[in-house]
Amino acid sequence: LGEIKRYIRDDGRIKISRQMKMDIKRLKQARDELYYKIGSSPKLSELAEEMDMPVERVLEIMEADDALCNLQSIDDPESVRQYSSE
Amino acid sequence: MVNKIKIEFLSLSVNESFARTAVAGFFSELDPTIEEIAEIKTSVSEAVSNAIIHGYKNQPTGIVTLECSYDEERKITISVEDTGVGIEDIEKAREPLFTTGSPEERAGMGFTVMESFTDHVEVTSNLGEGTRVLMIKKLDAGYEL
Amino acid sequence: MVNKIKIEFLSLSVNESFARTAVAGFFSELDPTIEEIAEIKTSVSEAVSNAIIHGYKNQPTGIVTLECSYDEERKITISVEDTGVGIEDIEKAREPLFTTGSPEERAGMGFTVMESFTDHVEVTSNLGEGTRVLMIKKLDAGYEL
Ligand SMILES: Nc1ncnc2c1ncn2[C@@H]1O[C@H](COP(=O)(O)OP(=O)(O)O)[C@@H](O)[C@H]1O
Ligand SMILES: Nc1ncnc2c1ncn2[C@@H]1O[C@H](COP(=O)(O)OP(=O)(O)O)[C@@H](O)[C@H]1O
Ligand SMILES: [Mg+2]
Ligand SMILES: [Mg+2]
Repeated sequence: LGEIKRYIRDDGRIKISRQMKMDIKRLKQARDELYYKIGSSPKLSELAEEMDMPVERVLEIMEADDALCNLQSIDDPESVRQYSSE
Repeated sequence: MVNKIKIEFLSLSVNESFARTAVAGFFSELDPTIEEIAEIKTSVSEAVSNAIIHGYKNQPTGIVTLECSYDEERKITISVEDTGVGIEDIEKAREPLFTTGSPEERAGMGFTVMESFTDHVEVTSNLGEGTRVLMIKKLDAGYEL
Repeated sequence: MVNKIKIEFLSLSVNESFARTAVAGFFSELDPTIEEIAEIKTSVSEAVSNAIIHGYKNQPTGIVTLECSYDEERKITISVEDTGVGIEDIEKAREPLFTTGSPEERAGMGFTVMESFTDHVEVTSNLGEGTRVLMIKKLDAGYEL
Protein backbone atom coordinates (compact mmCIF):
# COMPACT_ATOMS: atom_id res chain seq x y z
CA LEU A 1 0.00 0.00 0.00
CA GLY A 2 2.61 2.48 1.13
CA GLU A 3 4.91 1.12 -1.48
CA ILE A 4 2.59 2.33 -4.18
CA LYS A 5 1.89 5.72 -2.73
CA ARG A 6 5.63 6.32 -2.49
CA TYR A 7 5.82 6.33 -6.25
CA ILE A 8 3.12 8.81 -6.96
CA ARG A 9 4.78 11.83 -8.52
CA ASP A 10 3.57 15.36 -9.12
CA ASP A 11 2.40 14.43 -12.57
CA GLY A 12 0.15 11.84 -11.00
CA ARG A 13 1.84 8.95 -12.75
CA ILE A 14 1.99 5.86 -10.67
CA LYS A 15 5.16 3.84 -10.48
CA ILE A 16 5.34 0.80 -8.31
CA SER A 17 8.25 -1.46 -7.64
CA ARG A 18 8.88 -4.12 -10.24
CA GLN A 19 8.68 -6.78 -7.55
CA MET A 20 5.23 -5.68 -6.38
CA LYS A 21 4.01 -5.39 -9.96
CA MET A 22 5.14 -8.92 -10.66
CA ASP A 23 3.59 -10.16 -7.45
CA ILE A 24 0.25 -8.56 -8.28
CA LYS A 25 0.35 -10.12 -11.72
CA ARG A 26 1.24 -13.51 -10.29
CA LEU A 27 -1.53 -13.23 -7.73
CA LYS A 28 -4.12 -12.56 -10.41
CA GLN A 29 -2.79 -15.37 -12.55
CA ALA A 30 -2.82 -17.81 -9.65
CA ARG A 31 -6.29 -16.68 -8.66
CA ASP A 32 -7.63 -17.21 -12.17
CA GLU A 33 -5.96 -20.59 -12.59
CA LEU A 34 -7.26 -21.81 -9.26
CA TYR A 35 -10.69 -20.49 -10.06
CA TYR A 36 -10.65 -22.44 -13.31
CA LYS A 37 -9.33 -25.58 -11.61
CA ILE A 38 -11.74 -25.74 -8.67
CA GLY A 39 -14.65 -23.92 -10.25
CA SER A 40 -15.07 -21.46 -7.41
CA SER A 41 -13.21 -18.69 -5.66
CA PRO A 42 -10.00 -20.06 -4.09
CA LYS A 43 -9.32 -19.89 -0.39
CA LEU A 44 -6.62 -17.62 0.94
CA SER A 45 -4.56 -20.66 1.93
CA GLU A 46 -4.85 -22.19 -1.54
CA LEU A 47 -3.64 -18.97 -3.11
CA ALA A 48 -0.76 -18.77 -0.62
CA GLU A 49 0.25 -22.33 -1.39
CA GLU A 50 0.01 -21.79 -5.13
CA MET A 51 2.20 -18.70 -4.85
CA ASP A 52 4.50 -20.33 -2.33
CA MET A 53 4.34 -17.46 0.13
CA PRO A 54 2.90 -16.86 3.58
CA VAL A 55 -0.75 -15.80 3.89
CA GLU A 56 0.39 -12.48 5.36
CA ARG A 57 2.32 -11.67 2.17
CA VAL A 58 -0.67 -12.58 0.00
CA LEU A 59 -2.78 -10.16 2.05
CA GLU A 60 -0.13 -7.50 1.52
CA ILE A 61 -0.19 -7.94 -2.23
CA MET A 62 -3.97 -7.79 -2.23
CA GLU A 63 -3.75 -4.51 -0.30
CA ALA A 64 -1.30 -3.09 -2.82
CA ASP A 65 -3.52 -4.10 -5.70
CA ASP A 66 -6.45 -2.59 -3.87
CA ALA A 67 -4.66 0.73 -3.39
CA LEU A 68 -3.57 0.81 -7.01
CA CYS A 69 -7.11 0.13 -8.09
CA ASN A 70 -8.45 2.95 -5.94
CA LEU A 71 -5.90 5.35 -7.36
CA GLN A 72 -6.75 4.47 -10.91
CA SER A 73 -10.41 5.22 -10.48
CA ILE A 74 -10.97 7.24 -7.37
CA ASP A 75 -14.47 8.23 -8.42
CA ASP A 76 -15.55 4.72 -9.19
CA PRO A 77 -16.23 2.87 -5.97
CA GLU A 78 -17.23 -0.20 -7.97
CA SER A 79 -13.61 -0.80 -8.87
CA VAL A 80 -12.81 -2.23 -5.48
CA ARG A 81 -15.08 -5.12 -6.18
CA GLN A 82 -12.82 -6.66 -8.75
CA TYR A 83 -12.24 -9.87 -6.78
CA SER A 84 -15.87 -10.70 -6.40
CA SER A 85 -17.04 -9.92 -9.87
CA GLU A 86 -15.76 -13.13 -11.42
CA MET B 1 -17.60 -16.19 20.47
CA VAL B 2 -14.29 -17.75 19.51
CA ASN B 3 -12.39 -14.58 18.71
CA LYS B 4 -13.17 -10.89 18.73
CA ILE B 5 -11.55 -7.51 18.35
CA LYS B 6 -12.53 -3.90 18.87
CA ILE B 7 -10.95 -1.05 16.95
CA GLU B 8 -11.46 2.65 17.51
CA PHE B 9 -10.17 5.18 15.00
CA LEU B 10 -10.55 8.81 14.02
CA SER B 11 -13.07 9.70 11.32
CA LEU B 12 -10.39 10.37 8.71
CA SER B 13 -10.91 9.04 5.23
CA VAL B 14 -7.43 7.45 5.27
CA ASN B 15 -8.68 5.19 8.02
CA GLU B 16 -11.19 3.61 5.67
CA SER B 17 -8.37 1.75 4.00
CA PHE B 18 -6.87 0.93 7.40
CA ALA B 19 -10.20 -0.57 8.48
CA ARG B 20 -10.34 -2.74 5.36
CA THR B 21 -6.83 -4.03 5.93
CA ALA B 22 -7.40 -4.70 9.62
CA VAL B 23 -10.63 -6.59 9.05
CA ALA B 24 -9.11 -8.70 6.27
CA GLY B 25 -6.21 -9.49 8.59
CA PHE B 26 -8.53 -10.50 11.41
CA PHE B 27 -10.72 -12.83 9.34
CA SER B 28 -7.79 -14.31 7.41
CA GLU B 29 -7.45 -16.77 10.29
CA LEU B 30 -10.70 -18.37 9.01
CA ASP B 31 -9.12 -18.93 5.61
CA PRO B 32 -11.90 -17.25 3.63
CA THR B 33 -12.11 -17.37 -0.14
CA ILE B 34 -10.78 -14.42 -2.12
CA GLU B 35 -14.36 -13.58 -2.98
CA GLU B 36 -15.43 -13.58 0.67
CA ILE B 37 -12.53 -11.27 1.55
CA ALA B 38 -13.53 -8.85 -1.19
CA GLU B 39 -17.15 -8.89 -0.03
CA ILE B 40 -16.16 -8.29 3.59
CA LYS B 41 -13.78 -5.47 2.71
CA THR B 42 -16.30 -3.75 0.48
CA SER B 43 -19.02 -3.97 3.13
CA VAL B 44 -16.68 -2.55 5.76
CA SER B 45 -15.72 0.28 3.40
CA GLU B 46 -19.35 1.21 2.84
CA ALA B 47 -20.20 1.22 6.54
CA VAL B 48 -17.06 3.11 7.56
CA SER B 49 -17.37 5.72 4.82
CA ASN B 50 -20.99 6.27 5.84
CA ALA B 51 -19.92 6.85 9.45
CA ILE B 52 -17.29 9.37 8.33
CA ILE B 53 -19.17 11.15 5.55
CA HIS B 54 -22.73 11.10 6.89
CA GLY B 55 -22.37 10.42 10.62
CA TYR B 56 -19.57 12.90 11.24
CA LYS B 57 -20.15 15.08 8.15
CA ASN B 58 -16.48 14.70 7.26
CA GLN B 59 -15.33 16.23 10.54
CA PRO B 60 -12.07 14.44 11.39
CA THR B 61 -12.58 14.43 15.15
CA GLY B 62 -15.22 11.70 15.46
CA ILE B 63 -14.46 8.21 16.71
CA VAL B 64 -15.55 5.22 14.64
CA THR B 65 -15.81 1.94 16.54
CA LEU B 66 -15.39 -1.27 14.59
CA GLU B 67 -16.02 -4.61 16.28
CA CYS B 68 -15.50 -7.98 14.66
CA SER B 69 -15.99 -11.54 15.84
CA TYR B 70 -16.23 -15.09 14.61
CA ASP B 71 -17.36 -18.36 16.13
CA GLU B 72 -16.91 -22.12 15.65
CA GLU B 73 -19.63 -22.14 12.98
CA ARG B 74 -17.65 -19.63 10.89
CA LYS B 75 -20.33 -17.04 11.51
CA ILE B 76 -18.73 -13.63 11.43
CA THR B 77 -20.08 -10.34 12.73
CA ILE B 78 -18.94 -6.82 11.90
CA SER B 79 -20.28 -3.82 13.76
CA VAL B 80 -19.53 -0.24 12.71
CA GLU B 81 -20.62 2.47 15.09
CA ASP B 82 -20.45 6.25 15.19
CA THR B 83 -21.76 8.85 17.63
CA GLY B 84 -22.64 11.28 14.86
CA VAL B 85 -25.84 12.84 13.59
CA GLY B 86 -27.90 9.67 13.34
CA ILE B 87 -30.44 8.64 10.68
CA GLU B 88 -33.95 10.08 10.63
CA ASP B 89 -35.71 7.38 8.62
CA ILE B 90 -33.74 4.12 8.59
CA GLU B 91 -36.09 2.31 6.21
CA LYS B 92 -35.79 5.06 3.66
CA ALA B 93 -32.02 5.28 4.09
CA ARG B 94 -31.72 1.59 3.24
CA GLU B 95 -33.60 1.92 -0.03
CA PRO B 96 -31.45 1.51 -3.13
CA LEU B 97 -30.44 4.83 -4.68
CA PHE B 98 -31.56 6.84 -1.67
CA THR B 99 -29.01 9.41 -0.57
CA THR B 100 -29.00 12.64 1.37
CA GLY B 101 -25.69 13.53 -0.24
CA SER B 102 -25.29 15.28 -3.57
CA PRO B 103 -26.52 12.89 -6.28
CA GLU B 104 -23.40 13.55 -8.37
CA GLU B 105 -21.13 12.28 -5.61
CA ARG B 106 -23.16 9.65 -3.79
CA ALA B 107 -24.70 6.61 -5.40
CA GLY B 108 -27.04 5.78 -2.55
CA MET B 109 -26.04 2.13 -2.86
CA GLY B 110 -24.07 1.65 0.35
CA PHE B 111 -26.69 -0.28 2.30
CA THR B 112 -27.67 -2.24 -0.80
CA VAL B 113 -24.06 -3.34 -1.22
CA MET B 114 -23.80 -4.36 2.44
CA GLU B 115 -27.03 -6.33 2.15
CA SER B 116 -25.96 -8.19 -0.95
CA PHE B 117 -22.46 -9.01 0.36
CA THR B 118 -23.51 -10.19 3.80
CA ASP B 119 -26.39 -12.35 5.10
CA HIS B 120 -27.92 -9.87 7.48
CA VAL B 121 -27.68 -6.12 8.07
CA GLU B 122 -29.12 -4.52 11.18
CA VAL B 123 -29.20 -0.74 11.52
CA THR B 124 -29.91 1.05 14.77
CA SER B 125 -29.80 4.82 14.95
CA ASN B 126 -30.99 7.77 16.94
CA LEU B 127 -30.97 11.33 15.76
CA GLY B 128 -28.18 13.26 17.44
CA GLU B 129 -26.83 10.13 19.09
CA GLY B 130 -25.34 8.08 16.32
CA THR B 131 -25.65 4.96 14.23
CA ARG B 132 -24.66 1.33 14.48
CA VAL B 133 -24.56 -1.07 11.56
CA LEU B 134 -24.27 -4.75 12.39
CA MET B 135 -23.47 -7.17 9.59
CA ILE B 136 -23.58 -10.94 9.93
CA LYS B 137 -22.21 -13.36 7.40
CA LYS B 138 -21.69 -17.09 7.39
CA LEU B 139 -18.53 -18.18 5.65
CA ASP B 140 -18.53 -21.22 3.43
CA ALA B 141 -20.19 -23.89 5.53
CA GLY B 142 -18.65 -26.80 3.66
CA TYR B 143 -15.23 -25.82 4.82
CA GLU B 144 -12.73 -28.34 6.12
CA LEU B 145 -9.09 -27.94 6.95
CA MET C 1 -1.37 13.84 17.11
CA VAL C 2 -2.38 13.63 13.48
CA ASN C 3 -3.91 10.17 13.51
CA LYS C 4 -4.43 7.48 16.10
CA ILE C 5 -6.13 4.15 16.62
CA LYS C 6 -6.86 1.85 19.49
CA ILE C 7 -7.27 -1.89 19.08
CA GLU C 8 -8.37 -4.37 21.71
CA PHE C 9 -8.10 -8.09 21.10
CA LEU C 10 -8.16 -11.39 22.93
CA SER C 11 -4.88 -12.88 24.07
CA LEU C 12 -4.89 -15.59 21.42
CA SER C 13 -1.68 -16.29 19.58
CA VAL C 14 -3.48 -16.04 16.21
CA ASN C 15 -4.04 -12.38 16.99
CA GLU C 16 -0.31 -11.71 16.90
CA SER C 17 -0.41 -11.88 13.11
CA PHE C 18 -3.59 -9.79 13.06
CA ALA C 19 -1.83 -7.13 15.15
CA ARG C 20 1.10 -7.05 12.73
CA THR C 21 -1.15 -6.69 9.70
CA ALA C 22 -3.30 -4.01 11.34
CA VAL C 23 -0.33 -1.93 12.47
CA ALA C 24 1.33 -2.18 9.06
CA GLY C 25 -1.97 -1.09 7.50
CA PHE C 26 -2.26 1.89 9.82
CA PHE C 27 1.25 3.19 9.24
CA SER C 28 1.18 2.52 5.49
CA GLU C 29 -0.39 5.95 5.14
CA LEU C 30 3.02 7.37 6.12
CA ASP C 31 4.60 5.53 3.28
CA PRO C 32 7.34 3.85 5.30
CA THR C 33 10.18 1.95 3.67
CA ILE C 34 9.92 -1.82 3.48
CA GLU C 35 12.64 -1.97 6.11
CA GLU C 36 10.77 0.34 8.48
CA ILE C 37 7.61 -1.73 8.09
CA ALA C 38 9.53 -4.90 8.87
CA GLU C 39 11.03 -3.29 11.98
CA ILE C 40 7.64 -2.07 13.17
CA LYS C 41 6.01 -5.44 12.59
CA THR C 42 8.74 -7.31 14.42
CA SER C 43 8.60 -4.94 17.40
CA VAL C 44 4.83 -5.27 17.61
CA SER C 45 5.14 -9.05 17.45
CA GLU C 46 7.59 -9.11 20.35
CA ALA C 47 5.48 -6.85 22.55
CA VAL C 48 2.22 -8.65 21.75
CA SER C 49 3.66 -12.12 22.24
CA ASN C 50 5.09 -10.99 25.59
CA ALA C 51 1.66 -9.78 26.67
CA ILE C 52 0.07 -13.10 25.68
CA ILE C 53 2.78 -15.51 26.84
CA HIS C 54 4.10 -13.76 29.95
CA GLY C 55 1.38 -11.27 30.89
CA TYR C 56 -1.54 -13.66 30.50
CA LYS C 57 0.44 -16.93 30.80
CA ASN C 58 -1.15 -18.11 27.58
CA GLN C 59 -4.68 -17.84 28.97
CA PRO C 60 -6.88 -16.86 25.98
CA THR C 61 -9.23 -14.65 27.97
CA GLY C 62 -7.03 -11.61 28.49
CA ILE C 63 -7.42 -8.37 26.57
CA VAL C 64 -4.41 -6.84 24.84
CA THR C 65 -4.71 -3.13 24.05
CA LEU C 66 -2.69 -1.79 21.17
CA GLU C 67 -2.57 1.96 20.52
CA CYS C 68 -0.80 3.60 17.60
CA SER C 69 -0.37 7.18 16.52
CA TYR C 70 1.64 9.37 14.21
CA ASP C 71 2.17 13.10 13.87
CA GLU C 72 3.28 15.68 11.27
CA GLU C 73 6.93 14.97 12.07
CA ARG C 74 6.48 11.31 11.14
CA LYS C 75 7.03 10.34 14.75
CA ILE C 76 5.13 7.16 15.44
CA THR C 77 4.15 5.65 18.78
CA ILE C 78 3.04 2.11 19.53
CA SER C 79 1.74 1.12 22.93
CA VAL C 80 1.02 -2.49 23.90
CA GLU C 81 -0.75 -3.02 27.19
CA ASP C 82 -1.97 -6.00 29.19
CA THR C 83 -3.61 -6.35 32.57
CA GLY C 84 -1.74 -9.53 33.36
CA VAL C 85 0.78 -10.59 36.00
CA GLY C 86 3.18 -7.65 35.62
CA ILE C 87 6.98 -7.58 35.76
CA GLU C 88 8.84 -7.79 39.05
CA ASP C 89 12.15 -6.25 37.97
CA ILE C 90 11.83 -4.25 34.76
CA GLU C 91 15.54 -3.47 34.45
CA LYS C 92 16.44 -7.13 34.67
CA ALA C 93 13.66 -8.12 32.25
CA ARG C 94 15.09 -5.76 29.64
CA GLU C 95 18.57 -7.28 29.79
CA PRO C 96 19.54 -9.26 26.70
CA LEU C 97 19.09 -13.01 27.16
CA PHE C 98 17.07 -12.62 30.36
CA THR C 99 13.95 -14.75 30.39
CA THR C 100 11.65 -16.24 32.97
CA GLY C 101 10.48 -18.76 30.40
CA SER C 102 12.13 -22.06 29.66
CA PRO C 103 15.54 -21.31 28.11
CA GLU C 104 14.92 -23.84 25.32
CA GLU C 105 11.82 -21.97 24.15
CA ARG C 106 12.53 -18.34 24.96
CA ALA C 107 15.52 -16.40 23.71
CA GLY C 108 15.14 -13.52 26.14
CA MET C 109 15.76 -11.10 23.26
CA GLY C 110 12.30 -9.52 22.94
CA PHE C 111 13.10 -6.20 24.61
CA THR C 112 16.49 -6.06 22.90
CA VAL C 113 14.79 -6.43 19.52
CA MET C 114 12.25 -3.68 20.34
CA GLU C 115 15.08 -1.40 21.47
CA SER C 116 17.13 -1.90 18.35
CA PHE C 117 14.19 -1.52 15.94
CA THR C 118 12.69 1.60 17.51
CA ASP C 119 14.21 4.80 18.94
CA HIS C 120 12.78 4.57 22.42
CA VAL C 121 11.17 1.87 24.55
CA GLU C 122 9.41 2.70 27.81
CA VAL C 123 8.17 -0.08 30.09
CA THR C 124 5.82 0.50 32.96
CA SER C 125 4.55 -2.40 35.02
CA ASN C 126 3.07 -3.29 38.36
CA LEU C 127 2.91 -6.80 39.78
CA GLY C 128 -0.61 -8.16 39.55
CA GLU C 129 -1.79 -5.16 37.55
CA GLY C 130 -0.18 -5.46 34.17
CA THR C 131 2.38 -4.07 31.80
CA ARG C 132 2.59 -1.34 29.21
CA VAL C 133 5.29 -1.08 26.58
CA LEU C 134 5.53 2.22 24.70
CA MET C 135 7.68 2.37 21.61
CA ILE C 136 8.56 5.57 19.76
CA LYS C 137 10.15 5.70 16.36
CA LYS C 138 10.87 8.51 13.94
CA LEU C 139 10.40 7.53 10.33
CA ASP C 140 12.82 8.63 7.64
CA ALA C 141 13.23 12.35 8.27
CA GLY C 142 14.34 13.14 4.73
CA TYR C 143 10.99 12.16 3.36
CA GLU C 144 9.12 14.29 0.85
CA LEU C 145 6.23 13.54 -1.45
N1 LIG D 1 -23.59 6.43 9.74
C1 LIG D 1 -24.57 7.23 9.23
N2 LIG D 1 -24.93 8.36 9.86
C2 LIG D 1 -25.88 9.17 9.35
N3 LIG D 1 -26.54 8.92 8.20
C3 LIG D 1 -26.23 7.81 7.52
C4 LIG D 1 -25.24 6.92 7.99
N4 LIG D 1 -25.14 5.88 7.10
C5 LIG D 1 -26.04 6.14 6.15
N5 LIG D 1 -26.71 7.29 6.38
C6 LIG D 1 -27.79 7.86 5.55
O1 LIG D 1 -28.26 6.85 4.67
C7 LIG D 1 -28.18 7.30 3.32
C8 LIG D 1 -27.91 6.14 2.39
O2 LIG D 1 -26.64 5.58 2.63
P1 LIG D 1 -25.94 4.77 1.47
O3 LIG D 1 -26.85 3.69 1.01
O4 LIG D 1 -24.60 4.31 1.95
O5 LIG D 1 -25.76 5.81 0.29
P2 LIG D 1 -24.78 7.08 0.16
O6 LIG D 1 -23.66 6.91 1.16
O7 LIG D 1 -24.26 7.02 -1.25
O8 LIG D 1 -25.60 8.30 0.45
C9 LIG D 1 -27.10 8.37 3.35
O9 LIG D 1 -27.22 9.27 2.29
C10 LIG D 1 -27.31 9.02 4.70
O10 LIG D 1 -28.37 9.94 4.65
N1 LIG E 1 3.89 -8.24 29.21
C1 LIG E 1 4.68 -8.89 30.12
N2 LIG E 1 4.13 -9.34 31.28
C2 LIG E 1 4.88 -9.99 32.20
N3 LIG E 1 6.20 -10.24 32.04
C3 LIG E 1 6.81 -9.82 30.92
C4 LIG E 1 6.07 -9.13 29.90
N4 LIG E 1 6.93 -8.82 28.90
C5 LIG E 1 8.13 -9.30 29.28
N5 LIG E 1 8.06 -9.90 30.49
C6 LIG E 1 9.20 -10.51 31.25
O1 LIG E 1 10.42 -10.08 30.66
C7 LIG E 1 11.20 -11.19 30.26
C8 LIG E 1 12.03 -10.84 29.04
O2 LIG E 1 11.19 -10.62 27.90
P1 LIG E 1 11.79 -10.82 26.44
O3 LIG E 1 13.03 -9.97 26.33
O4 LIG E 1 10.74 -10.59 25.45
O5 LIG E 1 12.27 -12.35 26.42
P2 LIG E 1 11.38 -13.67 26.33
O6 LIG E 1 9.99 -13.32 25.87
O7 LIG E 1 12.08 -14.56 25.36
O8 LIG E 1 11.36 -14.26 27.72
C9 LIG E 1 10.21 -12.31 30.07
O9 LIG E 1 10.80 -13.59 30.23
C10 LIG E 1 9.19 -12.02 31.18
O10 LIG E 1 9.63 -12.50 32.42
MG1 LIG F 1 -22.69 5.20 1.62
MG1 LIG G 1 9.49 -11.99 24.40
